[in-house]
Amino acid sequence: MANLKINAMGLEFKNPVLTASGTYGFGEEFSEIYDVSILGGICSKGLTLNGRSGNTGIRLWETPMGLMNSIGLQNPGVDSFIHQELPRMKSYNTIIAANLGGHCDEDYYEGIYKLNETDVDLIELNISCPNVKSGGMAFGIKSAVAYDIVSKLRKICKKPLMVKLSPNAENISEMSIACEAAGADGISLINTVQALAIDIKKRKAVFDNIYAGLSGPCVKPIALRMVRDAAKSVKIPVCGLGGIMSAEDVVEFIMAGATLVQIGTGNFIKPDIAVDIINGLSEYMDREGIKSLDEIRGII
Amino acid sequence: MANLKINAMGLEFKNPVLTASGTYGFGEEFSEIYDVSILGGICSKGLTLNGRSGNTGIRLWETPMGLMNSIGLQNPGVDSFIHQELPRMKSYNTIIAANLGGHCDEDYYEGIYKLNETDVDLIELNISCPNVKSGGMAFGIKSAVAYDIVSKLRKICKKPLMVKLSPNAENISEMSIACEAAGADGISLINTVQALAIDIKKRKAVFDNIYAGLSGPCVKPIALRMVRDAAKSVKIPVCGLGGIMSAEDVVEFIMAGATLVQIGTGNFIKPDIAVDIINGLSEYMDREGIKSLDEIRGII
Amino acid sequence: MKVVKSKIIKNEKVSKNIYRLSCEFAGIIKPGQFFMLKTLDNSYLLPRPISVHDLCENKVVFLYRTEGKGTTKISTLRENDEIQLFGPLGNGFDIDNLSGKTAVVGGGIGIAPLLYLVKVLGKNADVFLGFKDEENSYVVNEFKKYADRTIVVTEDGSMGEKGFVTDFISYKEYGTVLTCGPEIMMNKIINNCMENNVKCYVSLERRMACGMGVCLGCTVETKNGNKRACKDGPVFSSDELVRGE
Amino acid sequence: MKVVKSKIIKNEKVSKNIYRLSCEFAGIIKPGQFFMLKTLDNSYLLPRPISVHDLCENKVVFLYRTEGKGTTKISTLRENDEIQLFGPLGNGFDIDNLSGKTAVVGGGIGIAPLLYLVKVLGKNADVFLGFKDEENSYVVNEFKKYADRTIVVTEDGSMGEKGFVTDFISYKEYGTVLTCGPEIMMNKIINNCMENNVKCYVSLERRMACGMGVCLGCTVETKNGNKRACKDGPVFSSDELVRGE
Ligand SMILES: Cc1cc2nc3c(=O)[nH]c(=O)nc-3n(C[C@H](O)[C@H](O)[C@H](O)COP(=O)(O)OP(=O)(O)OC[C@H]3O[C@@H](n4cnc5c(N)ncnc54)[C@H](O)[C@@H]3O)c2cc1C
Ligand SMILES: Cc1cc2nc3c(=O)[nH]c(=O)nc-3n(C[C@H](O)[C@H](O)[C@H](O)COP(=O)(O)OP(=O)(O)OC[C@H]3O[C@@H](n4cnc5c(N)ncnc54)[C@H](O)[C@@H]3O)c2cc1C
Ligand SMILES: Cc1cc2nc3c(=O)[nH]c(=O)nc-3n(C[C@H](O)[C@H](O)[C@H](O)COP(=O)(O)O)c2cc1C
Ligand SMILES: Cc1cc2nc3c(=O)[nH]c(=O)nc-3n(C[C@H](O)[C@H](O)[C@H](O)COP(=O)(O)O)c2cc1C
Ligand code: FES
Ligand code: FES
Repeated sequence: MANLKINAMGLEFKNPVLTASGTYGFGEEFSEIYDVSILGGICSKGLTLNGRSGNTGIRLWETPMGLMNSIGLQNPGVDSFIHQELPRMKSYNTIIAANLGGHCDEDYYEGIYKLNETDVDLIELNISCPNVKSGGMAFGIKSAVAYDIVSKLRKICKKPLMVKLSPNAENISEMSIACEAAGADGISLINTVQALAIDIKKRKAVFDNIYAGLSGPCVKPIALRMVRDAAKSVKIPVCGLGGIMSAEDVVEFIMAGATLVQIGTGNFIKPDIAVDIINGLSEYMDREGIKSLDEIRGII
Repeated sequence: MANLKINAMGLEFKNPVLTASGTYGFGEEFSEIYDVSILGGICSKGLTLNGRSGNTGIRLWETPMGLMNSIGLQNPGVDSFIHQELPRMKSYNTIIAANLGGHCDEDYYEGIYKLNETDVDLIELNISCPNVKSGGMAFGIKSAVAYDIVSKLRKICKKPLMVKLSPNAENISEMSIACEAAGADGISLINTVQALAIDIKKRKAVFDNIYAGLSGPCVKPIALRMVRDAAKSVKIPVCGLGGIMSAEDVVEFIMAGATLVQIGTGNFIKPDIAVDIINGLSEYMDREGIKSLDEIRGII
Repeated sequence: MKVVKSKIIKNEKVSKNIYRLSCEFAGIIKPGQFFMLKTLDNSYLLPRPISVHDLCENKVVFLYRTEGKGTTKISTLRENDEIQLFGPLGNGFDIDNLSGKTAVVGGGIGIAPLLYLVKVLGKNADVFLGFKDEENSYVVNEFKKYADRTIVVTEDGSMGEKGFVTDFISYKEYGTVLTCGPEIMMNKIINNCMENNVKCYVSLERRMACGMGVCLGCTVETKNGNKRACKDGPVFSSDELVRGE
Repeated sequence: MKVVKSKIIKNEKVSKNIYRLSCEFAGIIKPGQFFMLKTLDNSYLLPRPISVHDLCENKVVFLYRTEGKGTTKISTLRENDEIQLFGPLGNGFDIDNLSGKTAVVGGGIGIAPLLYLVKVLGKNADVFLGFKDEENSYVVNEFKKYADRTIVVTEDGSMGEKGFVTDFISYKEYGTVLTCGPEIMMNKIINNCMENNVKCYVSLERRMACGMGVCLGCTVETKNGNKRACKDGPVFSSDELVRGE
């Protein structure tokens, strides 16, 4: 049988398939449906230093083969995560990544200090949040801003650090290079694409925040392009995501250069989709006589 | 009945609905299906100074609610357009825009000089083509590069000039402002989104050029966001497009700030879609008691 | 709670825009719980939340109104076609802690979850059903099978009483009111219950993506902070809700 | 050429993965022309090109193989459902300029456009049909109704002759060969025709978006430059083609 193991960022993953932040909670609900220890890893809901109650108004909107969301990082805060969620998550016997967001440097520092002292395996740094100091522009738009925050955090972070890039970045290749230069152990992409929906009956934007993030199958062709751009630009591992719904989609991301992948919106469409995908990947490899995913990684 | 007339860029459009470059040929084929004089305008297939035979390999690929294309600007060249196509197009009794692309400044200059001497109504400047001098990076990525070429062309161009922006631009607001500052009479957006498709059976990119352009309903939420960004940044009229499939979609673009709109991929899905959309728009206005689209333009 | 491909036993139109769908299913379900339904094609993306209307041996029944893409697509399914069911989901009505006599009040398609509720409650509940008119009424006789008293109210009086269903309930008689229907109806009931010191539970609707509590998209603002309609609800005690919603 | 919503008269399975669809249509069609077909839901985006298999009074008939999303979706349509038809499109076979005896050669689902062709040609054509095996053969008897001679060839000999259909044609006998089928089959026929100085017309397949000549997505490289399979084709004279395709 095919060997799905992946060594990356100093960690051993059972297989390349993780679940994406914000689409999997802290794993508890899914553990009632299937054995989540089959996963390569779980990325926690996006955490902020202090808890947040998230955005007002409508938070979800369906688009053609896409989902727009404006959850607004509702989360219990890093402390609560460490005490209420992490112990159970660690019992799942898979790689646990804490997805950490922040609105200023200090938020990130304190979050990292706290996570340093836990047995979380990996920190996924979400740099898509609006940066209060840069006038609300996200950390993840300009490479120089990202370089600055990532290199500062790299110095204090005792865990492997994977930086999650926004597709709204001005230049994905430059951004990837900046993160690598700043010492990131890996990068993941894409986060959601900034988008707008309008309710013409109400003559208003659907979301109170006006813009929201687009995900799902509709963004896959864009995500694949960006993953290839990133993978061609850096040597650190790239974790690819955006619209993955099948094992074949995973293979595409790997051919585009991804070492790992994440399933996001797909978890909503068929809640046990990760099981199908992991099994499907292993069947694909057997069928195609592929012994290791290294054989097809980055061949495009 | 609702008044759909739009005055913009010194031209009077019967209604705000144009057809998009590359999806309508030069109008001839559609004139066999319906009376194309009902349109607000027609944007010609993208022209280059000299004709081009376009890209090799597969040129079309369907994605979830999207279409990827890599036609490679196959076109007969500006001269042939002027002599073979324009006279017939002008007989359609609607605004005729020549969509002009180029790979270096000189291509654009010569194209404009030639079009200056014709009775074409409008020039839509496609700045998404790779710019040979800037090492293949498109004119439409960096605002400064766009500013440079648009201001040069503005000086020699005797026709209203609408610059067509790429969604791959680093920053849509900056880009819009740059085009306005350079003297553009209007901007249109979005062109196709750079994307990747992989044929996992062949273990190859689907397209010989690897990347291709994504269009259709899947990009609409992204296009809407960019149109709003642009419309909030400039005073010149914005022509919005990307995934329009219905009169309701048009209303969304207008609420996001568009003065005009274009139908692209929709022309393939239902070849007489423009008829439905123009009628639907007028019915919508009557139903909602809207006398002029000014009442709802840019209200988001 | 599980994800299954289920075979459709029947999908019949019962009234204008209203369909009843029976699917193979074996399992325990609490009244007020729901499933996420998805056709197997890709004509829409997210599964749609639909309440359990009835549960019989080896089959679950849904009653739904065609609203948009998803429900319209579901309405085209026929016998032996398959559908993806995910559930049962949500808390359901807390029927073990009812005190006094119970009123069950439904308006329009909001009656969907109430049939199974009434069936399980047995003869202990009075049922109030509100519709626009006779043409837009459905499954009334099903309720009559299970409930002692079924009061039907239509806005134009074309069936049963004339007026709004909320005006035909003698609130004081009841220990608890359980309700599902348009927000405006439920708000009126909540107000009346408060005035009369009657316990009131409402089943709420929110846009949902996951249906299982992970996406945090279906927020209900409560006095104890944000709750998830799908997991902490859809049934909430009216005491808990932050009003003015 | 027009866009219509057409009612489905029949959509029947005729063999493994092969369906025959009859839709209401009135108009003139040339053999070899095609339509762009789209179901009215949004389970896929682009209309699919399908050749005209037969034309009867007030109905057009298609023969198609389920390949992917689009054709599979079309196969689920039933009587009285509606479908969007756009056409007829393409040049069709130039049947007014045939010289000598004509051979019509089809392989697999490539036989689809040939029935209507043979029907229009009358008794003047010999028909050669190639299939993998008997199980994967279809509508052979229909051809026999219209053609004087119908030679069937299967790779395993389970029906008709055994071998490849291309080997059963006495090319010298014919003035023109008209063909549609797998590229490998058509290439062999082109070569044989060239050797024997026989005119040869092939119907080509390309991915299509518009079907009407505006998107330039369906390029066929010819000695006179790029041509559009949808508008300048799908039928091309083999002389014109740049080989090695
Ligand atoms: C817990 C729960 C139980 C429900 N039970 C029933 C039932 O038994 N019978 C019934 O007819 N309806 C029920 N509904 C409402 C039903 O889910 C919506 O009518 C349906 O989702 C509309 O989908 P659509 O594709 O037809 O409409 P569209 O407008 O195309 O849907 C677009 C999106 O909006 C969401 N949406 C639209 N309307 C609603 C709504 N009212 N509530 C939640 N999401 C919505 C859809 O889920 C989808 O994601 C229930 C809703 C919830 C939350
Ligand atoms: C002029 C013409 C006439 C045709 N006539 C017939 C016919 O009579 N009967 C029949 O069974 N088939 C016919 N085909 C092939 C048919 O169009 C494809 O099998 C069909 O488009 C596949 O769509 P799908 O959604 O099932 O497959 P998918 O693989 O899901 O399709 C994805 C995309 O690729 C395109 N595509 C896939 N395969 C082909 C192909 N072989 N040719 C062109 N585009 C393709 C589709 O149109 C679609 O845009 C014809 C093709 C052409 C160009
Ligand atoms: C409801 C929802 C909530 C999300 N929350 C987060 C989050 O908290 N942190 C984060 O980094 N990404 C978040 N994301 C983005 C996803 O992790 C993922 O990057 C994106 O959805 C693209 O992948 P997909 O198309 O597979 O969903 C969220 C996405 C969705 C749909
Ligand atoms: C097949 C095809 C060819 C195109 N060719 C051109 C072109 O030559 N010049 C241009 O400016 N845009 C071209 N476009 C882009 C469209 O004009 C339009 O900007 C884009 O498709 C987004 O709109 P839509 O989603 O409505 O299709 C092309 C698009 C398609 C699908
Ligand atoms: S629908 Fe996802 S949390 Fe309720
Ligand atoms: S399919 Fe568009 S030109 Fe042929």
